[in-house]
Amino acid sequence: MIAPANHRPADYSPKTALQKKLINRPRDVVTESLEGLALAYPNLLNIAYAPPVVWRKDAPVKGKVALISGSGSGHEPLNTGYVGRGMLDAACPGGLFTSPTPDQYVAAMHAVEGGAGALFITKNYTGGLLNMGMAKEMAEDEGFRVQTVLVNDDVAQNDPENRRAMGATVLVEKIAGAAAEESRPLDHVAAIAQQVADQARSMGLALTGCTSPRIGYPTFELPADEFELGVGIHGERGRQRRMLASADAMTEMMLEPIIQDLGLTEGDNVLALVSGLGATPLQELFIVFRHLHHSLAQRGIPVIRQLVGNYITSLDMAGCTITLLKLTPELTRLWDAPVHTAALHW
Amino acid sequence: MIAPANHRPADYSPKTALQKKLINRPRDVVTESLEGLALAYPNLLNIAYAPPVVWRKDAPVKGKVALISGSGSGHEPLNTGYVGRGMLDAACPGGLFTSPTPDQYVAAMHAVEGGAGALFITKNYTGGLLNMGMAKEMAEDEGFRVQTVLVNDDVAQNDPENRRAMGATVLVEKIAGAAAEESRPLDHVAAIAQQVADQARSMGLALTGCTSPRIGYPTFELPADEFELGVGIHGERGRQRRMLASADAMTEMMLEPIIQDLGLTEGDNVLALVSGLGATPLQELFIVFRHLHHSLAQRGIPVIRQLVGNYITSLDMAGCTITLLKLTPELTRLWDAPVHTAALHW
Amino acid sequence: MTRDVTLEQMQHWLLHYADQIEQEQATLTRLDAAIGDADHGVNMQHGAEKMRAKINDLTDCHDIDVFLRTIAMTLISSIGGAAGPLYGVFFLRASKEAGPGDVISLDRLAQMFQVGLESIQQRGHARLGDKTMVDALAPAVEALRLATDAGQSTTEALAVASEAAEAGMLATIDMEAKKGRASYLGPRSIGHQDPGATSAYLLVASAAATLGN
Amino acid sequence: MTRDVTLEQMQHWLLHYADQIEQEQATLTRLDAAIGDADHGVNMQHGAEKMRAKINDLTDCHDIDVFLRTIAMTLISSIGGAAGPLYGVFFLRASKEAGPGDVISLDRLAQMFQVGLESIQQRGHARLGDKTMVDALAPAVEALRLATDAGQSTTEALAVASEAAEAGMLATIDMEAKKGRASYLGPRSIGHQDPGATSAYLLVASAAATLGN
Ligand SMILES: Nc1ncnc2c1ncn2[C@@H]1O[C@H](COP(=O)(O)OP(=O)(O)O)[C@@H](O)[C@H]1O
Ligand SMILES: Nc1ncnc2c1ncn2[C@@H]1O[C@H](COP(=O)(O)OP(=O)(O)O)[C@@H](O)[C@H]1O
Ligand SMILES: [Mg+2]
Ligand SMILES: [Mg+2]
Ligand SMILES: [Mg+2]
Ligand SMILES: [Mg+2]
Repeated sequence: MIAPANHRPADYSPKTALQKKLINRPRDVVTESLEGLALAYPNLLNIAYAPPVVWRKDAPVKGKVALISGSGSGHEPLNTGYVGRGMLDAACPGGLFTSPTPDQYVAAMHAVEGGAGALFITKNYTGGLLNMGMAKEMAEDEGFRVQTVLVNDDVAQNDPENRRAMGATVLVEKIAGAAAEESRPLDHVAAIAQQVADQARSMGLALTGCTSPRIGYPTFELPADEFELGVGIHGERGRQRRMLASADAMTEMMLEPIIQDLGLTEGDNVLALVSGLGATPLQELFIVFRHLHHSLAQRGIPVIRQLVGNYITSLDMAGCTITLLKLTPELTRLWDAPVHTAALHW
Repeated sequence: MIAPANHRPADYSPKTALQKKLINRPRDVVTESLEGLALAYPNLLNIAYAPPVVWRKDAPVKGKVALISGSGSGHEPLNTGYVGRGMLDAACPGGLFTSPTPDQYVAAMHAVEGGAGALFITKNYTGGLLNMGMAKEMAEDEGFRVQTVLVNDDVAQNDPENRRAMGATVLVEKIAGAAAEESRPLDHVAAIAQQVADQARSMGLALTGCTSPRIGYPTFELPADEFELGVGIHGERGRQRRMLASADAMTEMMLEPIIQDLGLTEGDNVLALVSGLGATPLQELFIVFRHLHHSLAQRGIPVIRQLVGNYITSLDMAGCTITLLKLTPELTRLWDAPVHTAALHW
Repeated sequence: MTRDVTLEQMQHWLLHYADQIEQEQATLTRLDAAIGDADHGVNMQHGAEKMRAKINDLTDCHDIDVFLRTIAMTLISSIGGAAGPLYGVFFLRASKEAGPGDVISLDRLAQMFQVGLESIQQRGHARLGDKTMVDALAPAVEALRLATDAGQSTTEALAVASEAAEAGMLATIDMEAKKGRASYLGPRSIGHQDPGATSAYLLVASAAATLGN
Repeated sequence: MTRDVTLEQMQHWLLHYADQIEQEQATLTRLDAAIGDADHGVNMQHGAEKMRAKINDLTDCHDIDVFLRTIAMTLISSIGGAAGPLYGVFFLRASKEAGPGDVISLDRLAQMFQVGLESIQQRGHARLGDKTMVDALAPAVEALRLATDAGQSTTEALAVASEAAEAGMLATIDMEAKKGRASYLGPRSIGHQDPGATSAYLLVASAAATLGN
């Protein structure tokens, strides 16, 4: 016995309980989901399974910096849904909530590098940093040029070193993707990516926990009248539990620290991303966006670009995250540039 | 007392219970969500509130048949997310799960009719038929030309007269929208729309009930090891309760009656829509699509077009619906035609 | 004993009905949650609010047909769902039957209910026993006709109509739904009272409470 | 009394460890569910499966450094998350310290644990008390060094190392996490045993169960 038996939901039995999920064997979830993705986007995506890599059908694009991103599975459409023209060249899906391994990035590198080097989009998690760090060393040993951008936008963490990557990941991938598509050199693409990462901040809240199919019971249970403020996208609890409030009030609780931390002031233009965490209807996300838009307008900070929907999720968690990016005309232009992926298209 | 007090969840109190939803006052959900939608798509959509209508910014398009659809709210992105070039001219959002009123359609007519008449996409529900029927009479009284297409694709109902409209709605709207964009006359557009409706069938399953913000407790409670087979998109229970099974087995239970009813045989090409009901992660939908694709391939029925995601939902219900459309080269061509809406874009 | 019904009484009827709906809206919705889509109370409440506002605005209306037509249009443009158009055509057809003037006979009232019910059935194709509002309205219409023909007072006639509506409403519990959303459940609809039959009973009960003399 | 450790023993050590992980994977995941993301057991189990397969394949390996290097690469490419690279660098660095040949001294083993721990700390920047695997490994490394220097047998030395690892693992319960995913919870991480410290204890306990003589 290495640990005492903890509380588990009363009706949970690891042997017999079938989960309320559309899955076959829990251990096959990631692979089978990738197979479905491949079948759904036959003209857009190539997919390999050992190790798992998803990449653009038209890669390698000669002379273009390759954008490579990875993350645990369970955040869909991140990152597999962002592979395609104008965004990522390859995504490396890990296990459920598990940072992918270095060999995945190296395999991605071989599949998509077009002679202009690669930008690795690194999410600030111990696992993300360590695995990508190793991958970079391995790729460089093979003679590839690699730069990284560090995404750490979560203002729920006071210590900047400890800030998790959240919605800014999507914005970095889109904008750096547009820059790469313009055939800019690796240095430029990396600099733009880092600018986006530096000018974006996020905060999330959860109304429920989420259930990983590998364990079959929720990561946490919340009383009917409470929510978790300051959650990440891995089913973790947040920084604090609070009493439920109106959408407007809860939006304000997320918005305030973001504005503070970004130092937004009257006249700044922003891009807003409101993403559901997986089980929240679109309807509610628009209600959150409505208040966010009004509240920022009242402070003289117009939202001039936005994305509202499920863009970075945490399995079947109810709740949402908010991300704001301080725009410049150049970032706005790159945001508006065409993109052609499974989840983002214009 | 007109009825005995029924069972309600123990922790439900209509006065004090705050719901696990991102909403303000329950009665404002529909309006505030539309306000958020308007703010999120300022270049695409016009929105009026009394009565509620969402329409293309570039409408009326002269000489083009106007496509108008309506449904209760809570099915987002249906139908507001399908307004735009290549699809709907206007959508009329009703209350939560409530068919919109005739005056909404008449107002939509005034906003978007471009001189070539209008096609009303009628979902086969008592409320849908009656309200649209009245709207048609009123519009014709004002001198407009109106035709209707009846969508009733749900094979869970044995009596065809009683078949609900499900995912075929999305397919009808896309394909008829493409036909209208080609400036075809009203008769042609109506005929194409009816062909799609006639050649499409659907079936759904629910892993959980859903909670309308107007009542605050779920429409039904399911034991941990059961699901509802043959549900609609209004939180109703299905035709039967079954024991949970693997995704492959549950997919087969939906697929079989659809194939039977459509009379699909070897060599037929189909379009498949796998839509989440609101609280089901994308990951699981791809697992369902994977099996569907394989199972049809084994029968010699290739899936040559597909859509996997949240396209027609039922608030925060977990589960999915499957829709198959028997394709012709012409329908495939129209499906592939460009579309530019909030929820569908290519 | 006059058996006439005045416009003023009709206004009281529908204000009373609006109150009843507001009071019972949670129950109506709960009934609809069991076999429908949990919106009947919400929809009817929306209609009740608009109807009350309309009646309070309509100060210079002197004809029952104009009044009822306005009610019909108000309900049609505010309730939605299945119930909106059905209650709408009930009042629309009843308004035609009433004709102009600010008073009608009990006989005419019975006739209005009769043709109102008919147009609900024309639009919705529901028959007795299909577990819909028709199951509350049809017995009420018949009772009202019989009592009227038997020379009973408005109060008496509407009281028996209300009792018949209540019995019809309760009878829906054991029925299997053949029309409307509850029919999707097939045999699983048995054992639940129909929400529309319940709101229809309230309409007749309100008439009994306000139109008598 | 020989204090040598052979390649064959090392193979048994890691096969034993793989068994332990498989047996305790639900517990490791449950611990991670409380303060992390509920995947530590799943990740380690994946690594254990691959490691076992690799050891069974590796029939013609005669050098401890090659063996441990292969284990390192296998863990790095199969565990993922934070634990994969950290256990990976532990074995990578230990392999360099071991050098070629199929037998090493206890002193060398103690040294391997020492430098393995150092490279975990170089990569992860965790210090004692940060509520990580370091809190189980560091006391074990120290106990192993002391016992080795004191001339104890391999069995004795690894037994005290295992006890120290267990005590270190249990000590994480009262710590506030400063590194890794649990640190996101701040003070709310207190009261829970660290999953990585638990799998690290199992690694040392397996060594004690297999490397003695
Ligand atoms: N075809 C029909 N004929 C008569 N009444 C009907 C018919 N369909 C439904 N109803 C009535 O409407 C009621 C439901 O109304 P409501 O919940 O407001 O609309 P919806 O079913 O569209 O959600 C049912 O309880 C039933 O009494
Ligand atoms: N910076 C670090 N240094 C040392 N150990 C760490 C560090 N970060 C995390 N860990 C260890 O890793 C364990 C979690 O591993 P795992 O759950 O597999 O990865 P992840 O946290 O990426 O999901 C923690 O319990 C902790 O012991
Ligand atoms: Mg993890
Ligand atoms: Mg309804
Ligand atoms: Mg209803
Ligand atoms: Mg973990």
